[in-house]
Amino acid sequence: MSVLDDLLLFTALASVAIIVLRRFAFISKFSVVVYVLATVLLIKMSALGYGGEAVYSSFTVNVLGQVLQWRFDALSWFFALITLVVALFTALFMSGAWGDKYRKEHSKEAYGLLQVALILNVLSMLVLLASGDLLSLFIGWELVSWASFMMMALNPDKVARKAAIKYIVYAMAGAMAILMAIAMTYNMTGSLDYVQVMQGMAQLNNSQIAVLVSLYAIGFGIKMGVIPFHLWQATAYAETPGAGAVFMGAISARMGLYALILVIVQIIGLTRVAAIEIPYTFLDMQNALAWVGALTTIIPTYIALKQNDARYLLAWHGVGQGGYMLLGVMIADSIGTAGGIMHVFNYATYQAALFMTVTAVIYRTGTSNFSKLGGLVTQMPLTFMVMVVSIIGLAGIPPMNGFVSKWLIYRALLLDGQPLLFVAAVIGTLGTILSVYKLVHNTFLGQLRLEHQDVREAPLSMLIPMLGLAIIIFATGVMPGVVLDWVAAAQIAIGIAPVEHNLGGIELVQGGLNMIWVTGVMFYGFAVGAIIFYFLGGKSKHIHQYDNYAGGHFLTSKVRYHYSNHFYAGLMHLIGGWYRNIFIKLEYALVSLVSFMSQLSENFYRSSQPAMLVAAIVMLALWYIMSADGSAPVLVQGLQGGMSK
Amino acid sequence: MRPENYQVVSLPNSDEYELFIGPNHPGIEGNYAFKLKLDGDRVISGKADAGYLHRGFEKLMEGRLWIQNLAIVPRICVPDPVPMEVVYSLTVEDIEKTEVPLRAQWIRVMQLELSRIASHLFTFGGHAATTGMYTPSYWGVADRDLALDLFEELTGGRVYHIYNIPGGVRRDIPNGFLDRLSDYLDYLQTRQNDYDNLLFTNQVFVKRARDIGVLNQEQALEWGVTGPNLRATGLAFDVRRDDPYLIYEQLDFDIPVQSAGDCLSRILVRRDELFQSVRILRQIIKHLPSVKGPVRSPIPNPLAWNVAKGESYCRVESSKGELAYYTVSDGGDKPYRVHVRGASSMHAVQVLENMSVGQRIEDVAQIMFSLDACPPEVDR
Amino acid sequence: MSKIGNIPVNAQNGKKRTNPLAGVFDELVQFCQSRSMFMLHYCTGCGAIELPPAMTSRFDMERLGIQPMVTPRQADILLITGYVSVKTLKRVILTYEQMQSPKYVIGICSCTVNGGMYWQSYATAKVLNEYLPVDVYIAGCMPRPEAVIEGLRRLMGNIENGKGIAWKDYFQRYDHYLGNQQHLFGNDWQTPTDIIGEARHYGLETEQTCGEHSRILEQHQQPLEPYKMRIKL
Amino acid sequence: MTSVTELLAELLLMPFIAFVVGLAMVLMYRKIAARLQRRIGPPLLQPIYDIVKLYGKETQISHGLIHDIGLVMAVGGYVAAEIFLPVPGMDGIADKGGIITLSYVLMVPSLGLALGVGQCANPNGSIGISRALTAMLAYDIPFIIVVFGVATHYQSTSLVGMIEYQQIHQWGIFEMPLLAVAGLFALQGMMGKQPFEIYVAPAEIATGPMVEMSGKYMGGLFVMQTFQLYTAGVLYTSLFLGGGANWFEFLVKIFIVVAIPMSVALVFPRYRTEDMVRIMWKWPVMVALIGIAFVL
Amino acid sequence: MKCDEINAWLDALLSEINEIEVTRKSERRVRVDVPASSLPALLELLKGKASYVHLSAISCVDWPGDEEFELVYHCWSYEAKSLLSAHTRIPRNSAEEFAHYVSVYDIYKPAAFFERDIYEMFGVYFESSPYMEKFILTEWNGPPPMRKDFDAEAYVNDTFNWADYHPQWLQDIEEEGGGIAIRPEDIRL
Repeated sequence: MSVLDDLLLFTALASVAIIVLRRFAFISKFSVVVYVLATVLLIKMSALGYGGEAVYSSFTVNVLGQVLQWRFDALSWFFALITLVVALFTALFMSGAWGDKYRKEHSKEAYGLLQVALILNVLSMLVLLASGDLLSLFIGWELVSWASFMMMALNPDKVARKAAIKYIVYAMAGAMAILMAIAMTYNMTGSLDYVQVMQGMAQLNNSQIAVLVSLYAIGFGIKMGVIPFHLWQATAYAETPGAGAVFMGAISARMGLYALILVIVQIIGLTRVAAIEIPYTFLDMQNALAWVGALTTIIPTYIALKQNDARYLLAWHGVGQGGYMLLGVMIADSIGTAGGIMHVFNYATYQAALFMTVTAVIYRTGTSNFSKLGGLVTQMPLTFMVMVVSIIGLAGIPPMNGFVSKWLIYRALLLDGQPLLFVAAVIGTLGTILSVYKLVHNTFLGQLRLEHQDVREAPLSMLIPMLGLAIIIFATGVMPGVVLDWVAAAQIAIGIAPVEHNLGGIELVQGGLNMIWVTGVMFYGFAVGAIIFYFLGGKSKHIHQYDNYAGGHFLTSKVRYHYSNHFYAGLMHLIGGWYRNIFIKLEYALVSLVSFMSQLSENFYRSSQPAMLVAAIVMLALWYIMSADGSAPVLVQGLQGGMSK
Repeated sequence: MRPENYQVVSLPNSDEYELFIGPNHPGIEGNYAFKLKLDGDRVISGKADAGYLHRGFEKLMEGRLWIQNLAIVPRICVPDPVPMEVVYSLTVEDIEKTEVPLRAQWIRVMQLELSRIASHLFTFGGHAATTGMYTPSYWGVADRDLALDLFEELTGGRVYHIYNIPGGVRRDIPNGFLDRLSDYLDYLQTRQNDYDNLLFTNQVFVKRARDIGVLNQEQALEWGVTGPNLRATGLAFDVRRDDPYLIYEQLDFDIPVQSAGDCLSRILVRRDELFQSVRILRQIIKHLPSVKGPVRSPIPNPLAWNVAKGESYCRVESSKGELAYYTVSDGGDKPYRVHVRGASSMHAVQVLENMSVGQRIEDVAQIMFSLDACPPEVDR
Repeated sequence: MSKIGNIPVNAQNGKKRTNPLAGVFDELVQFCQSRSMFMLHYCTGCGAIELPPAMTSRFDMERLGIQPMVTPRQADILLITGYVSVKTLKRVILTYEQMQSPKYVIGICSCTVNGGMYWQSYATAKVLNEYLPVDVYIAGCMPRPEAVIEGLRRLMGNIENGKGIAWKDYFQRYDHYLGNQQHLFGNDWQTPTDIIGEARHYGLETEQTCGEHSRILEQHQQPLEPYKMRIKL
Repeated sequence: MTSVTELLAELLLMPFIAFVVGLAMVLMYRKIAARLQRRIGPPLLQPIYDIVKLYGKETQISHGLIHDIGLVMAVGGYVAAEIFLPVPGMDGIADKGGIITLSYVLMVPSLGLALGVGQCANPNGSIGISRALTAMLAYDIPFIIVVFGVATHYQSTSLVGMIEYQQIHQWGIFEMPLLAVAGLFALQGMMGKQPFEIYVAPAEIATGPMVEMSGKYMGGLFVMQTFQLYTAGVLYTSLFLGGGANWFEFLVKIFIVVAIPMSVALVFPRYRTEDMVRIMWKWPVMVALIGIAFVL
Repeated sequence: MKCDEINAWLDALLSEINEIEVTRKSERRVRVDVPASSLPALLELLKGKASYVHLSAISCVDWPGDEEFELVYHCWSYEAKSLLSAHTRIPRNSAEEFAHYVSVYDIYKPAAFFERDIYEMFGVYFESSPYMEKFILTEWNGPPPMRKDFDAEAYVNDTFNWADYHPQWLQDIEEEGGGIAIRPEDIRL
């Protein structure tokens, strides 16, 4: 038995145990123990993170002459580490006061189901990450989809249910695309095993690769929520019950990125992807994917800017940050890929922390609506601190970890000579800064509402995971080398030159980055600032918020003296007109098309002579395919090519 | 006022918030307040809050002699005090049926126009400063100061002159005054180009001011808008020409009109008016030496002067708009009642409240300054 | 010891400096305070019309380091330019209390001295230094820009010589000022600024800070306590 | 490799020089304004009087800890940023960060100030910050394109490397005139002068972020302003004017660079927010993109 | 339309209303005395039919001897270029209970400002006027100050203290050689 067997078996058994024991009060402590043990098991494989050999499971299944197998390589290990750490923090977060309140507000059963959904999600993600061939990948994929669906469907709210249904429809469509792609891959290369497929890919022509890449990209991209498949994600994640949102928001969608890296970068290879020219454009397929990534950073980020609810704002950011990862990976050099992969880790830490802070605010005040919050900093200072640390990370400002991964991506774009992508990435970052300030201002700063005067700090059970994550965000920001080690190992695993790094960042002849120095100097600066502030000036007195400049008027509690709605009104006068909901319209069009088609087919079967009509249509189709010459659409060519093998 | 209670009332759940422009705010003209309710940067409603400058002038005047009141009337509108003196004198003369000597009338018109120039120069600077350009206000105030020097020479006071009295003006103009006035006008005309380049044709300023705070002619008439603000909507109405007083009928001047009714047209109307005033003053410089005679008709002992019983409503065109006094005398040594219809009493309150709805916070101050409201006229 | 009105003001109160260098430092700060005065942009009355000329190109107050500031927090000088109506006086007091010490009040125009020509007006307050400690009065109706600048120079001289300490009087004899304010505005008068708390915080409290009038204040309402940043799980 | 003592000296000296030069720049701005407005202007030591006065205030208000920390971050962020900016004879740690790091470190003061102002519970301040961040969005896009072009041209993100290159070859302004023009636009926005001054806008929002700043808080902002002017000048000089071989040349260059936006500022009103963003995204971005096309 | 035509027409119009007394003071000034009951109808006609679209002012005069308030509506016609002052008298109540009259806000929008002013200063309540609340005198608790029976001087002497005319600072100035040249008590009229 390998360690991987232990891990998977342990998680599976733990899932069964949690399902059985879900109604007991000790379930929350129990689940924490489970994740701790699972993490320990994972750490036993930590050699993977430093360039160790892949760990194979001893358990295999034979299907259709294919051996289904499971294995962990450096990339899987990296993702699994993030998954388990986030799950651990989530379990810790929901084990205490939050869980009690959730039990009270809903039911013991509901809380138990949340725990079940969490462990099932973890299990299915581990299975997915451990997949050793395309079929097991697909199995893992389906498991993840349904586990996520379960998590989302736990919220009985109408909006949440609708979002969950929407998600599963999207996920099924994506699964179909993946299944089709896997079938075609099998057809073309005769195997499902990664190594064999990789070899088989070399013999395929460009159009076949193009079809495969498109299908895989669509299938995995739907899970990641890349443009134009981004519509399901934000609502679904935002409406997931508090702690669930922490987990889902932080890591769930990244499974799509994992599969994408695995299939497109590792198996197909970006050089092949880059060789495919897209007709009528200047782009090749790799560039096109990079642009998809860039647009995914911009559009959801600016949608986030318009949100008036903290959870939605964060969830939209989750979509947007996925774009950076895709962009980084698609730059295809060692720095860019490192940035993309590292961003997964960084993102998971601060997104989890942010969702936790927002959940803590909801726990204390009962709302995450910006119009009903404000001024909570005096009441919840530690939560505020965690949020500030995390938003600095999210905005990619030194010295937090988000800066490092974004720096790597920028640097790669610079070296690659991609001005437009660079600008797109910067636009995304600036949009992020704007919206995170809106988040922190409207929740914690400004005027404290009267009904929140007695709000207390979040309970300890919620604070500990939040503070733990904040420490991780800062520590990996100062010493990005820790994470870069793992990233480099993952890069080797997917066949890309590892990034050359040291503890403080990377060394480059044309200007590197050393976060230890940067942080040191920044803290030196803050120290100077503090000396100037505290020793050169006199003492100051804290005053009440009504003792405030109001043009000479007296402020009273009747006056709402807090700017929160339409926070970037000036900007919105310019770009407000650009929010045309074009994707939502597209989605509607698609929905109505599908319902029209189904109506049509329904009528068709009710018509008088269905058999004759079927025959006629088949004849027509056959005639069309026979008469098709070289100018037939790419898809048909690809199919033909696949069939001729 | 104690802020009634700091603890009790819960905040409404709406997104609207309040912002206070004034009284201690650079976006307000004088000691006045404008309370805004906003959603984002859009004004939901505006509420004027006056009374900070209330001194009870009308009550004060009932307690003082007819002649004493001359000392306090100019204080009702600080930037443009001369029309106040003139219109008060006009009402008293109207009640008493006093003839004003022709020369005094010419001198009065000279003062009125010079005061108009000073007031407009002041307004340009204020308007430009609300859009962030401070240089015109420095220039404008400095150029206005030269006009104040002329006033000082003429009357002895820089700001408050108390030069007009019922029956004429206090004394004749000093020697060489007209030459210095002429020099000043020359100087102003050399500055015209500078002001045009800096302010009136400055593309950024035009962009800021055009189509902001539009007041069309129907609205303007409905809300009782007068003066340059009315002329900016396209109606060529001027009390000086349509209800002439003093010797305006003998003067040749145009009434500048703009049609758009926005902030830009209002400031352009004032700019044109300023140079029309220069034109009027040039005519006065030409004609005044030929008008001989006394500058005041004799009035009885001012400390025991019982003005005849009667009432009078007189109007003049001040730089802000139509300024009127309604004076009632019961035949005593003090006015029985004086009602001041401040030129900006409409502009600063109802018109502003109506115009600000739907505007953006960026433009509120500009609209206020473009209306050239003078708060003490509202408060009195 | 210096005198404001007939009331002695103890200049030493509130200073607990023993370091000999502190003396030099204090003089430097006093010099800079006299050379850099930010005046509040608040036109309380008609005298404000002579401030633009004094500030702008012709008389150019910036030569003396005086420049206008927008909010009371930023400003050092409160220019009361003329009569203060009761409505304005409340705002003036609010604004004065929101300014940060050392702060100076200059009463411009005769109306601030004794009501001026509005002596019989029911709406204006007559003697400004009953309600606020006034550093310098500039009489005249209205004083010319030269006079305003001369008054400001006088204030500069006072500050440089350490005589510009009227603001301490407000803390030290708050009860007196509060009493006059209550006489005019009624007993339920209260501003959001907690003057007594500030006097204690900065060590400026004397036995005259609290008294019968401040007890009336407390009867009506407790002063506004700031929200403490607290970690209460 | 700088020795430890040298580095320590630089850590102290670079912010100090920045402060002193910045003070002179503030004075220059006020003098230029005075001359344009036909007056004399403040005495020579006025900026230092102001700052000493503000720090010498005996009472000052704070709206809470974040208000204080915001100011510490605002000043401290700039102090740190100065050490990333190479000046003649002193490189600080410019080789450890480069221009991308610098431009992100420069966001720290804005963020700190934003947090501090946020706690003041004053909508004027919040509106100001929302406008300031929008302004940042507006001018950073042309600025970042310029940075991209410059970095591509010099094949380096290190400011030290760029300056060396320019001193050996030719000034960047001659090699990349279009980028230099776009950079000047961005500089105007970065310095927050008219016509891109909407976030202060005294007549609308009572100086926005500064609304509740008193005493040493305001003093901190004055200090920050000196750093801001200095940083803008030095950054532009390093990118386009070849830094400085010696201090005299360097100072002349940065003062000239800073004087241009200052003079422009005094004859324009401020744009509204959306006009500002529009104009920033239109002309400088277009010019910069054409400039990049030449560079690539 | 010519001014003369309007004037002629106006005369015809005015002759239709009962109990009205028209005085032509000059070419451009018309005084009309009208009973309180007919005033709104008169203004309606003036605005609707005779082009008097501009309400210049509403003045109120207190006649305590007659126990009456006199309200004067000054209307201006841009076309006829004449100003018509409509005088009317309404009964005067004590300061505690307001005198009542109807608002002409629905005819002339500017009336709102003047009516509010009269409401504050004289205590005349205008029915259906939109802003019958304190505006200028929000901090004033006394009787309507413009009434003749409110003695401002007595109120001032009761409420305010007067400054000492020879205070310490003046003595300081005198020590420096300055001071007041003519003392207030030395001034004779």
